[in-house]
Amino acid sequence: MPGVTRLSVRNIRKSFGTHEVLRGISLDAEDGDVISLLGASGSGKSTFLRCINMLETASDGEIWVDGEHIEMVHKNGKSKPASQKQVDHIRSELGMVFQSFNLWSHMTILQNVIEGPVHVLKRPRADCIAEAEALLEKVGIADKRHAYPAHLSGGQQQRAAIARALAMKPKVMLFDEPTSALDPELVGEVLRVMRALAEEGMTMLVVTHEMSFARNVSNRVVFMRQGLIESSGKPDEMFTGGATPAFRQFIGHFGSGQ
Amino acid sequence: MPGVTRLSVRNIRKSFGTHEVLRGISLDAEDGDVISLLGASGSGKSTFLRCINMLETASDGEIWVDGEHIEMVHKNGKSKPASQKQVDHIRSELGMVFQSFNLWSHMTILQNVIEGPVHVLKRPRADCIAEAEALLEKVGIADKRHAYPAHLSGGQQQRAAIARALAMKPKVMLFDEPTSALDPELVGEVLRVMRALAEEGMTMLVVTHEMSFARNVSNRVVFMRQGLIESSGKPDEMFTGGATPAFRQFIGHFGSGQ
Amino acid sequence: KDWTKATITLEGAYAPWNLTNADGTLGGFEPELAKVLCERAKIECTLVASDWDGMIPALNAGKFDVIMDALSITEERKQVIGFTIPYAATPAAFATAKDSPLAKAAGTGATIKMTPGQTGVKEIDALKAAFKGKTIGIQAATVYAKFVYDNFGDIAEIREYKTGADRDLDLQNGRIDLGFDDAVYFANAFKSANDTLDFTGPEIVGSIWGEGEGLGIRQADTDLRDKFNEAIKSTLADGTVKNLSMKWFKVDVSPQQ
Amino acid sequence: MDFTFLASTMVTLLKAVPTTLILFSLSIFFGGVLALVIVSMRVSGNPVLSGFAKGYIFVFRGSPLLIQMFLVFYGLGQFGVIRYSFLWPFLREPMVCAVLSLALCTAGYTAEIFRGGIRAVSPKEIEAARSIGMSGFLLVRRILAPIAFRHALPAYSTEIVLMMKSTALASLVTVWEVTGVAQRLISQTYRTMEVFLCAAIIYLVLNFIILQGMALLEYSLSRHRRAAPQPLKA
Amino acid sequence: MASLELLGFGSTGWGALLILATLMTLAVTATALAIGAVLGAIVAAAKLSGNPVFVAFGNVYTTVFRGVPELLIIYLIYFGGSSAITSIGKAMGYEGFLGLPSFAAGALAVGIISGSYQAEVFRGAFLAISKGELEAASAIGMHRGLRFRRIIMPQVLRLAIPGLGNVWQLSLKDSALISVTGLAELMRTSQVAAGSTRQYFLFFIAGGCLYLILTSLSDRIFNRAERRANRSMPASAMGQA
Ligand SMILES: Nc1ncnc2c1ncn2[C@@H]1O[C@H](COP(=O)(O)OP(=O)(O)OP(=O)(O)O)[C@@H](O)[C@H]1O
Ligand SMILES: Nc1ncnc2c1ncn2[C@@H]1O[C@H](COP(=O)(O)OP(=O)(O)OP(=O)(O)O)[C@@H](O)[C@H]1O
Ligand SMILES: [Mg+2]
Ligand SMILES: [Mg+2]
Repeated sequence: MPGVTRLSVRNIRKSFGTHEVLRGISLDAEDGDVISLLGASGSGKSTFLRCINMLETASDGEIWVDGEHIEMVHKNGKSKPASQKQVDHIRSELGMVFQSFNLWSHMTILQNVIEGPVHVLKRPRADCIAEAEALLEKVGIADKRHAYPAHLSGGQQQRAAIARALAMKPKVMLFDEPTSALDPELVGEVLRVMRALAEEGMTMLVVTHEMSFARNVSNRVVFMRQGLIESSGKPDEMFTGGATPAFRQFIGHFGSGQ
Repeated sequence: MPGVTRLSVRNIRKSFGTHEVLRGISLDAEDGDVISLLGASGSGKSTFLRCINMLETASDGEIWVDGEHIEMVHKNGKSKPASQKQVDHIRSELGMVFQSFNLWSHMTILQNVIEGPVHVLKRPRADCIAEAEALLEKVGIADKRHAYPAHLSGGQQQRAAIARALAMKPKVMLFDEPTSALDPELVGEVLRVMRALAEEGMTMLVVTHEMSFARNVSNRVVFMRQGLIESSGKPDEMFTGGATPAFRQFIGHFGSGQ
Repeated sequence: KDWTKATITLEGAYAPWNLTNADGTLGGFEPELAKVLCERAKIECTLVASDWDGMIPALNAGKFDVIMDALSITEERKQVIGFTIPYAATPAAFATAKDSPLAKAAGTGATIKMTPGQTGVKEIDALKAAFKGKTIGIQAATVYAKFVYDNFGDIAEIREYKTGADRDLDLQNGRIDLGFDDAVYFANAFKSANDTLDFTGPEIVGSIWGEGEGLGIRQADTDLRDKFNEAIKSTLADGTVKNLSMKWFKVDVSPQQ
Repeated sequence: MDFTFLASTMVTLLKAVPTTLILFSLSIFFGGVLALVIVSMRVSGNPVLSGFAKGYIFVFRGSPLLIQMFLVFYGLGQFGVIRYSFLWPFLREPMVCAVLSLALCTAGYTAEIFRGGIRAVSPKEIEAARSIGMSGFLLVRRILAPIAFRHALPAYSTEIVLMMKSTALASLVTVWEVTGVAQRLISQTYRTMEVFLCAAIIYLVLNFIILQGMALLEYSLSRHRRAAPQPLKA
Repeated sequence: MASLELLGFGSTGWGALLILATLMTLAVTATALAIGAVLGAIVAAAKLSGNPVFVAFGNVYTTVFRGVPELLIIYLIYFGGSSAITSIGKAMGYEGFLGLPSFAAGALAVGIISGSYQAEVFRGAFLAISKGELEAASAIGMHRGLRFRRIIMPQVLRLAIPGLGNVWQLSLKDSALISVTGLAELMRTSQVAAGSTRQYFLFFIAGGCLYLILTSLSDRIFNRAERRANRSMPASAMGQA
């Protein structure tokens, strides 16, 4: 059902102390959108993702997830979510994949994946295990399901983290530089999984430095600069003539890499 | 004075347990040579470098550094250096730059750089500081000289590690994947420094995955495979027609990276 | 209060006054005497072992009702607890190594009687000359400690031990030259030191050591004290104390009235 | 509360503080030196030396200090060999024996703490030192020891405080430090609570000062771990 | 030898009493450790709460009970505790003495001390949990309680094991000081045997050896627990003992 707005963000602002990191960001993601978020280091990409699933509280702005508005209260200059319950619910609808995997080190891969469905969604354990095994099969690490995270390579850990997020059947997946901690060989593995997700129509917001992903997999590219969306558009337009000077300079930098 | 042999290695062998990692490697580096050491993961590149400066003890073979032969004794099946003093001396003539920087965390950058000259070479402190500052200037991090390693970015740390090695005025520099722990932006910084060193005529042996460096900066490419030198030659010859099938397959793999 | 039951505490490690047998039961002079006293006072007694250091505070805290642990009756202690009449009174003396130059000091074998605060005793002055510059070991916070400080504090080095047993070991080791303590206690200690130690100088008796050893009882419990006083009197009168004393100490420690 | 009694108790106890401090500082010093010897044996790689060190640590960590002190003070003198040796003039002194047994005991703990610190030193930093030609004592002095000491500092602070408290046992061997004097006062006055309260305050203050000092040392040795100083914006 | 007979199990042997005393030491230390675990968890939670009042309470607790000699604390609890209970009893109309038994007073005192050390162990373990793993838990919508139960608790327990081993060792030796309450634990029984037989060295050495046996047994248990808990860790982190 393309056309359904899965995620909608209006005019998000965020400051750390006196430093305003996000200066009013708005973005909509519809069903099946794969949005690449590009930008120089420090431009606020991670902060933006963290505001969406409330790991940081935005100072201002509105967020809707799958049509549900996140209620905030403002009290003497500070904002906080009106209901922790709603926050927990919203988070269970947003899958987050961290740059540093953050798998729970005391659980096996399978336990990591079923943890959310069993204890947060309170679904029957047997069903969760069956689904988890299918997911691990899909990301290609089914044989590692009884291993602990510390015994896996970086690429395998990252794929386990993706499976863990998918097991919650999220409406939207948020990826924060899912490949930057990986060596080139492992990058390939993870991108392959993400490409498959995109083809299945999962809505995704991906902070990435992989230009080839931005160009070939995503259907929209958003370029952030100093806490603002400097420009955005279809990958083809962005990477060819239509780019702004700032974006051209940004990708030029990458172009010289090899 | 090109033509002087700075480093000469004959028939080095090394086993871990029953696994023979190096199966007879020979190599000569003359003054000003910049040799790129390529090879798949596990082919023994790091082990080879570590044998040269005796961080591992080769089971067999001979090494000369700047004409000085490293004496070994063989006792009931094991080899070890005849004299720790000679090992210390040889090591001070070989600069090693590690993949993971390995700066001393309890010292500032300047202290890291002067540590060897002052305490190993026992040179006057004031001279060492002056030279160290010049070196830090050269690698572009003079302003960070009083910072601690933990406060530097990866690229800055790696450049500090290079300065630290250079401060010993080594005859030969050994680099073990000096850029693989860095993100693309930082890779550029470090490669720039290495290119400058090459132009000054420093003898260098570089384990790297950066094909552009191998191709454009080094004057010899050595390709290792399963503990042996599979092929070697001038970059032009290696990267164009003259390559062996194994090397062609190896660089093919990289070619598909982007 | 109607005293039909009472708890008596003792250390259980101060042979031969009181000691613990290998089967965990208490034995020695005091446990045997306690049995007789309780029978005569018609009190059902329980004996419990506890540590010397905490005994008096624990009595006042109410953890038990009677202390029977070779407790000398002194003015200071009377400030905080009450006492029965004494059931024993023992002389005190110096001890030294048999092969020490201080052995057989002046007055050895004699007995002198002293009162509290008495000075100018000629036997003591003779010892003072002999013990000049020596080291004397005493058990801290005892009447004997006070005596040694008062009479020898100016001429000898005094070292305080937490227990008499520790001091005896050091006397054997030669770390100190002399010890001063209860003569009955010493006589027993010499045996376990393989008779390498012996008395030296005169035995000192008299009110200087207070009235002797009595039962410690909370000041408020006068009725309990009176019951035990009667019992003690009768055991002294019929020779029970003397018999037990001969059995355990080989000398009579009954207080001389 | 009887304040004049508290005050006079405090004065009596304070007079014993120097003894406590002497016991404490000497045993920390000698215990530290001995710990260095034990730990270098422990990590030497030589099975005999490291076995000895393991046994040492086991015995001195595993048994109560009270027993150790008793055996050192009263036990050693039982042996004629020792009593008639050149050591006796030293071992005769209670203070020497008290410091000896405190130092022997803390050396076992401290050696383990130092070993933990050594294990926390990144092998890579050691390798980097070797690669410029450092080895042996130079390597230990310049790289290993400073990093290991910094790592060991928090655990070492705890051990130092434990040591301060352990000096309380020295009255067993006739060295009358604060706790011993307090116990003696109690057996003279039978006012347990008041006397122990004064003693508790003294130890609390001493330990508080020590911990503050250690925290200061820790702070000054961890500049390399703190956030980088923010450059002032001109 | 006569002295060895004293250690045996015959009618003149102290063997049985020493074994009983060893078990008593074990029991009192284990009880103290359990009391300390509860107190330690509460104090650690207070110190981590961020609430200035709770933090101050936690700091005072750990400073006082680590800074005051154990013996003093044991005395304060043994005598002070009894007076307190007795006066509570009086207030409730009960005339007479209500004492803390030696075992309870001793275990409580050592437990309170042990709690101050355990608080630091737990706090350190909590701080060692990767922040990322906590964020990951929030990110799938785990609420506070669930996060605590599923992510924090298991990891704190694992990370705390080595520290708890040290605390156990400390408490084992602190329990020797309970001898002043007259409880027949190992230290007191050794002293009583020594005083009754006047074989001081024999019984102190025997007592020391029994402590060493307890130490080596408990070391073994803690090592096994640590290995078990660390099975999720990379192989290189294990077996370095
Ligand atoms: N918790 C925080 N406290 C203070 N400042 C912060 C905090 N988190 C982020 N910042 C600042 O906010 C800015 C944006 O950070 P953010 O991590 O969002 O950048 P980014 O675009 O993700 O960069 P990168 O590509 O390096 O990950 C940076 O200047 C950073 O220093
Ligand atoms: N200390 C060691 N003990 C046992 N095996 C080792 C050790 N060090 C290296 N090896 C093995 O030796 C082989 C060569 O390792 P080496 O690190 O030299 O490879 P490499 O060519 O540097 O690979 P990479 O590109 O991944 O760094 C590998 O199979 C490795 O597992
Ligand atoms: Mg980021
Ligand atoms: Mg390598």
